[in-house]
Amino acid sequence: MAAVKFNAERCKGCELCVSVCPKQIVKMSEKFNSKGHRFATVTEQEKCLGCAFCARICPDVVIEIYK
Amino acid sequence: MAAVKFNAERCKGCELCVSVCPKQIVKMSEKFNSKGHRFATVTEQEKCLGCAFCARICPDVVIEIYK
Amino acid sequence: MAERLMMKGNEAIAEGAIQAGCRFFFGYPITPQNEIPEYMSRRMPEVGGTFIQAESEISAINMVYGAAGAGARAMTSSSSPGISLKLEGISYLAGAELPAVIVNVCRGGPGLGGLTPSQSDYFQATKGGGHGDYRMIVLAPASVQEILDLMYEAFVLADKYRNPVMVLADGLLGQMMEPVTLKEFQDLKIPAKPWATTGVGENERIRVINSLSLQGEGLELINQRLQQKYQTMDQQEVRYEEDGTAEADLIVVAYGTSARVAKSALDKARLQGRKIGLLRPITLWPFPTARLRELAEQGKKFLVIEMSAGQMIEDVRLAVEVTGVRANLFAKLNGAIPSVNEVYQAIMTTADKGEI
Amino acid sequence: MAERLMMKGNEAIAEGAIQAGCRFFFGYPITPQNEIPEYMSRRMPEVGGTFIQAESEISAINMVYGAAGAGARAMTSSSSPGISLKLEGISYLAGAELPAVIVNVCRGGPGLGGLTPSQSDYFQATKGGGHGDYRMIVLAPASVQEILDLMYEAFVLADKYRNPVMVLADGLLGQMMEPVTLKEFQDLKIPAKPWATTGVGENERIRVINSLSLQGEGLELINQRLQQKYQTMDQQEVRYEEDGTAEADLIVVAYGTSARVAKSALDKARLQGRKIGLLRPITLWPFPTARLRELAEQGKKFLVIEMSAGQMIEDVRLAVEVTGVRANLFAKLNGAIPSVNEVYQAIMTTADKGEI
Amino acid sequence: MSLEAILAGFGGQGVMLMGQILAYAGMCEDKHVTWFPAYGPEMRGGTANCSVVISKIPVGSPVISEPDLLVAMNRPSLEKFEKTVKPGGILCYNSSLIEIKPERNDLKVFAIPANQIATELGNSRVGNMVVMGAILELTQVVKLETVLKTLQKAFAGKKQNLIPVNQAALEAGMKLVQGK
Amino acid sequence: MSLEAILAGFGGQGVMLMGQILAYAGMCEDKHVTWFPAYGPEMRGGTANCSVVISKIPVGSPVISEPDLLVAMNRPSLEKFEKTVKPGGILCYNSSLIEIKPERNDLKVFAIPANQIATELGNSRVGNMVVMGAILELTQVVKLETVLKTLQKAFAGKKQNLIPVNQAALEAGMKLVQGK
Amino acid sequence: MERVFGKPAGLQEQEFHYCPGCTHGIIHRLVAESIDELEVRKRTVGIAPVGCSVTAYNYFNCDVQQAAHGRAPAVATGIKRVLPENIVFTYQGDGDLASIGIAEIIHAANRGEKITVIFVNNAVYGMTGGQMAPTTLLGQKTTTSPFGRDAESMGYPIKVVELLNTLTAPVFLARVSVHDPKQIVKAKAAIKKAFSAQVVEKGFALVEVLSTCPTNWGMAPVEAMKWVENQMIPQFPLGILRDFEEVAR
Amino acid sequence: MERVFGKPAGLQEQEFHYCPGCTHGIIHRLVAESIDELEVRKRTVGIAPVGCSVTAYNYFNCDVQQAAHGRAPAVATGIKRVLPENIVFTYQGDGDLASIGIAEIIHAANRGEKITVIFVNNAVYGMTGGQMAPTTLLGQKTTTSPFGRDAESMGYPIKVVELLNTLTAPVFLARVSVHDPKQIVKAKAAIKKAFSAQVVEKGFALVEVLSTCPTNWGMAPVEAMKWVENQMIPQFPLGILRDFEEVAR
Ligand SMILES: Cc1ncc(C[n+]2csc(CCOP(=O)(O)OP(=O)(O)O)c2C)c(N)n1
Ligand SMILES: Cc1ncc(C[n+]2csc(CCOP(=O)(O)OP(=O)(O)O)c2C)c(N)n1
Ligand code: SF4
Ligand code: SF4
Ligand code: SF4
Ligand code: SF4
Repeated sequence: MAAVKFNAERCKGCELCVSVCPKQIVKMSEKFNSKGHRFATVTEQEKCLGCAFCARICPDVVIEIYK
Repeated sequence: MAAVKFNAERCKGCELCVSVCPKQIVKMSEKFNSKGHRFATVTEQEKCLGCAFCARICPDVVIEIYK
Repeated sequence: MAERLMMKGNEAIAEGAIQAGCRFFFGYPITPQNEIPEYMSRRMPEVGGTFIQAESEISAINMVYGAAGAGARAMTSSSSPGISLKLEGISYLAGAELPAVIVNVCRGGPGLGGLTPSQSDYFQATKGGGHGDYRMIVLAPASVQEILDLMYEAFVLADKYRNPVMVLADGLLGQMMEPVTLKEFQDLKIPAKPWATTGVGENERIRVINSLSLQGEGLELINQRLQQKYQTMDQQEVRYEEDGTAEADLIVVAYGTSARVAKSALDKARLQGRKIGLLRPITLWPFPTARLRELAEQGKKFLVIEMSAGQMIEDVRLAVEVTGVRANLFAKLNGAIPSVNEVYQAIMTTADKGEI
Repeated sequence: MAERLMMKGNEAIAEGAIQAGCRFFFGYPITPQNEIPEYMSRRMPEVGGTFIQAESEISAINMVYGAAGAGARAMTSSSSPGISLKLEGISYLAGAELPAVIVNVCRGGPGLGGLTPSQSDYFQATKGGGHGDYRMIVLAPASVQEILDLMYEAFVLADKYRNPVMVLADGLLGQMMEPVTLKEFQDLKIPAKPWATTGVGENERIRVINSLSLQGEGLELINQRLQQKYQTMDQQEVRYEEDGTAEADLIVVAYGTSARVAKSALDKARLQGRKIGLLRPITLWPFPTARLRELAEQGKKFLVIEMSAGQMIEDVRLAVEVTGVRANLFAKLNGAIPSVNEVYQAIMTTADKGEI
Repeated sequence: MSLEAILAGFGGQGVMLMGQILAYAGMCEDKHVTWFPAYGPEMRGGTANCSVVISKIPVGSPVISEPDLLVAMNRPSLEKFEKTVKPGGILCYNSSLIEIKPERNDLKVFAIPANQIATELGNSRVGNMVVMGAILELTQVVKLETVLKTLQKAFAGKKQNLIPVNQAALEAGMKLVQGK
Repeated sequence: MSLEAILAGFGGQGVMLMGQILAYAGMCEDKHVTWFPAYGPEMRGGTANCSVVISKIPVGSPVISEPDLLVAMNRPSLEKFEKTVKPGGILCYNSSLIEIKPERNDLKVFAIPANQIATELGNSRVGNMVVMGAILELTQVVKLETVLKTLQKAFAGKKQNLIPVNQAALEAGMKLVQGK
Repeated sequence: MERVFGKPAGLQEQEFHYCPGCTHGIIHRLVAESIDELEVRKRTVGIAPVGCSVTAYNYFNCDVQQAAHGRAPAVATGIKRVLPENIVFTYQGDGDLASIGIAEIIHAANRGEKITVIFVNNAVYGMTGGQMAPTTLLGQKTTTSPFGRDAESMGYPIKVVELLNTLTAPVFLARVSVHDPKQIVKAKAAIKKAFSAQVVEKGFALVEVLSTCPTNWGMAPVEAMKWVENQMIPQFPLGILRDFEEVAR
Repeated sequence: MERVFGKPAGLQEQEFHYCPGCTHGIIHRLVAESIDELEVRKRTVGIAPVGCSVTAYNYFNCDVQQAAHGRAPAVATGIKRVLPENIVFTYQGDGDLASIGIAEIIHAANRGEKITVIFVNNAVYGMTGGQMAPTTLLGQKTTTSPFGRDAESMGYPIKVVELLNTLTAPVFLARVSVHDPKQIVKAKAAIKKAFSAQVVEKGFALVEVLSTCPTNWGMAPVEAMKWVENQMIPQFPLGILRDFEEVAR
């Protein structure tokens, strides 16, 4: 059972994480962070495999994985 | 029948020509040219094959071959 | 009249060169002058010219050397750190007496410094940053239109004297946009260059482009000839702009960007009834020494405005101090552009107290 | 007393550096300073130091940057064209405030020039040939013994101010042999360098060697700090030698080789009853401006002897002209060393006519 | 009528283009104009701003310390430049992105929901033209027609099709502040 | 006794070493000395010369325009420097290589068959020491012993064995000019 | 639950200034992870280039020197010769390393300097606005090759790893990519190996990392990753060309 | 009898200033012969390097530019771009081309500049007095490697031709020697071919010529020739690595 945590303020909205999530549970929010970027979030935590694909490909160290 | 001509004033006495003459007819003179170098000369012209080994290896374009 | 259009200073540098018949550009990217190579890479093919992005500034200046030696109007451009790398090559151009144009869109230093506009390469440009006793004509435009015009001048002077010419701008002039009028694309009479190495062809004697002289005396003769040439330049090529110097009590001396700021500031000071004049050197070398001394002899005060720790001030002092007059300095260090207000304050203080 | 031996100036540069605790030499061959790297390549292994023949002057100065940033006493040496190539690196050293010693065994320019001794890199050394507002202390020895002594000084000053220091010699000083006395090989207390990048270890904060400042204000602050440092140097580090200046009517100003020639010449002039003094700047930057002005105020005449078209003359004029005194120049252009006779003539004429 | 304006936002919001069009229009009306850009340290998507001077006399310094007009398209820009505006000057800010309110009360302040209006007009990227419209209306520094002519030039060729929506944005912006 | 000498020849004739040994000996006798080399444009085997100053007072310029003594080991050197010698000065030339005669008659001229004597001594390379001997005898600028000590230093180690022949050359040179 | 993935200690808190989706950030993290895992952070000195990563000293959590454009390998040489016990690495872009700095990298590699070089190949000059790099692909449009790189006048993309592979001294030479998680894992392994070459005092190690520049390529980050896979890799084949362990065996 | 061998028209009357037995002279002659035989003297522009051959403009009987140390390929680029119809060649030593000038040669080669490069490898810096060159052999003593070149701190001799052979653009790359008459004939053929590459407008051509420096090697000229044969050739194998005609076939 795994958890993925996004630090919205660091996110730049590049959507790379979205593109690699095998479960397609990473989605972009409608809101903007203070830097003006739409940020990534995870929907349906429970589906997360903790594969860390999103975390590995995130260029901005936004994502933490817990197990 | 060939003839080899040395321009003594250009010669720097490196003796490379002497080292390559198949007929060993190229010799260093006892005299010095005005630059102070002992210069190469050919003894026994008649033996010259005109192979131009001496001329080819001479770094200072001292040697002319005639045929 | 040809149509007016808005141009960036950097684009004007590039287009101006093309208008002047430059068909060979060799450069390497560096902020704040990237629009120059970028413009050239688009424009040169249109006019049958050549653009090469060299592997380095050093390579670029040496490509210029080869092209100039082959008789072409050639140029390179860079910014401060890149110009430092070109100095050996510039010294070679001067030593071999090759005409070429080098543009320095100056930025803040030392070292990697910053991207903000600066005037701290004045010494490097005017006293010869490279080795040996050489001089370059150094042109310092203060507007986008003047950039366009001086680029043409630069190539003409380079050919006239067979000498490198530097155009010294800064990041502000390079980045700002102003309206300009392009002269019609006239084709120019580029002087014949019998000395150029284009292959001996039917000529008697081969031609050699060279700056080496292994016998000492030879080198002394070369340097005598060079020094005579530099004297001629000094006598014939001084350029400057004056504004209200005749009636002024205080003469502000500034070039390029700081002359623009100074202009706004002294207009303000004039509104306060002060008699302020502006002398803007357009050639930084040769320097308007004679004119400044003339003004000094009339007993005027002087204030130099520079975006550096104070470099041109030395040439102003060399011009005026023999007359017993001292020159004041308002120096804005690398990193920021002086505000109209601080320059205004400096002018008012000098005008009233006689010094800062 | 330690034994006396004959040494070439270039060898003294190398041995002097080793005596000063320099253990890292990075250089590239160029005449007339080749004995320096050659000596180092033999000597460094003996003292557990490192000698690297870099692939170029540029690489060498950047190796010096890395080594200095890592806390070592490091140096490079070259001659005029090679120094031009190092100017970007020197500007970086100044910007990053790294202590290092650069030796220029000056030769004739511009361009490839020639191998004869010269003093035409004075501007480059003192006004900052590289980009930006930086200064280096520039030491100008006039004998082989003084070379030995000043090399030690150079490293001490570099560390004291965290600033590059240049030793400016010429081919004559580099090639000539004179007797010298080596100080005993004392081990020296090289100051601690907490700023050096040696790995954070247990430190709280990481250390950064850097000359970049992307925010303008930041760069302005850096330049303010640098300018303050340069002022301190200017106040504290001026060095010069005087000979008979007190009673003299005419002061000859010359450094390095031309000071040697001047000395022979003025001895001759003194035999003719002329009152001649010699002021020999040992630091070319900071320049002995205050002392020269003092002498000028005493109404002395001045004659500058240079192996260049006239470069130091500007600093002399900046020093004396405010007092209404003018300075004369005897300039020997690149290519030859002035003969004692021609300098003697120049001295006599100036002494008698007041000008050349 | 002359003007010293600072237009600021983050990259991609089109503040630079806005400034260029304004200056260009000024030129077409035979005024002296300058445009000068400034970028933040970020590579891209960082803050960017430009200074535009439109004047009857030749322009000295193109760098503005006390603007008559400030356009702030994002929060950092507002925070950075608000204090610099001339007393009595104009401040337009993009209320779709900036949730805070300007602090100064000695300015003519206009909240312009640029992104929102743009999205309504069906092209999220024309927010800059909405603000531009407001500026024209508020300063009268150049005529709308001149700006439209300029757009023709700017969007000549492939971008032709973008002209109508930009024009709509301009007009929407003008309407928004009319009579205010 | 002080001296300004120019020693000239082509590379390989050992004029540089000759000069260094002379200067070194001068130092050992607590004189002020300088040695300064000059090379022709040729890579090697070209002309080379050095100036040596030995003096009681500190030496100003190490470069000599009017030598008291000229040693010319080959013809180009004689032709180049003969005119520079101080009137009344000394000129030693290597008569084994130089077939022409010096032109000046205001000098003390000595023809020294250096190569010939050297070859006789069984080492063609000690011609320089033959001339050196002559100089010592003619100028008395430094003592023979001092020079011999210097040779000990110069040839310490591997070259030890060369000392006797060099000494012989020195003495031969001295003898040659004795009482002349 | 415990954290199994997150910011390595080798990185400072500071957020990157890189553009959205720029893979400089990924490469930074891989370097930092390697430094952590080899436990050498305290004795590591990095060299920042001139390029978008010029401010790497704000990100790497170790001592850093900022070097002149292209000269990082010379600076690294100076540092390593003074501090042979330290781990010294340079982080350089393709303009920095393959254009202005090609002499410095070749000679540092040829001397076998015991340093690690992270070579970020993104086929353009990023910082200065997307000009042509020596690694720009044929036909690729950049701000200084507006009509596409043309072999006739601009030459061909330079294969740095293959070039260096003609030298004797280097002990580790590899080319990797970070365009997807699988490749990122491989890239990490290569980078770690390149650092370990110093830990075991082997010699010169270089890893070329294919990287994106969405901004100057004018692509969305995801699209840029595809471009690396489909356009760059065919031109710059991935793989380990030299490996000191292979040699050892 | 008619003259069958002597000074080519491509050489001026001026005698060389090179040391006795220095093979620079042979190479000069081969270049001049090639220029004669291809009948291109009138449209040839040579570039003299900084090195012993700095005064090549006193010897070659064609227009010549003297270039800054190492920059001859950049200068050649400038000339050739202005004068595409001309034959442009550089003549460079190993210090000039392989040390300070390695960036310029690599990038000129990579751009495929249509120039001919004569690269004289004599394993030392001649003009400056025999310092170590990038091509100095391991163990070879020079004035800056007094104890012999030591791979650990000075690296290995660089094989320039092999290095350039990793690039796409060059059309002719060869290494030859002039240590005996047979080799001289082969060297001549290669040099002539390298010039002909320009005549037929192919592209970048370089010939590395193994050469002697008797003076700085401290050897008699004849001995030096043997040293080339026995010491240098094993390290720098002779041969034609790339040939546009081969490719053509
Ligand atoms: C001597 C010098 N030349 C040029 C520059 C300008 N410059 C800054 S970064 C850069 C190139 C950056 O490209 P790259 O190395 O590929 O790194 P990237 O930005 O793509 O990561 C250049 C040319 C400089 N700062 N100094
Ligand atoms: C910028 C610069 N650096 C160094 C030198 C000094 N220098 C002259 S020739 C030379 C090297 C010559 O060696 P090489 O290229 O091998 O040619 P060779 O003399 O052996 O024929 C050097 C370093 C110089 N003139 N300019
Ligand atoms: S990869 Fe990172 S930066 Fe990009 S959207 Fe996902 S979380 Fe944000
Ligand atoms: S041509 Fe041949 S045979 Fe005749 S001399 Fe020369 S080498 Fe000897
Ligand atoms: S410009 Fe390119 S390389 Fe630089 S940060 Fe942005 S995306 Fe990355
Ligand atoms: S030094 Fe060497 S390379 Fe130079 S000319 Fe003499 S032998 Fe030839």
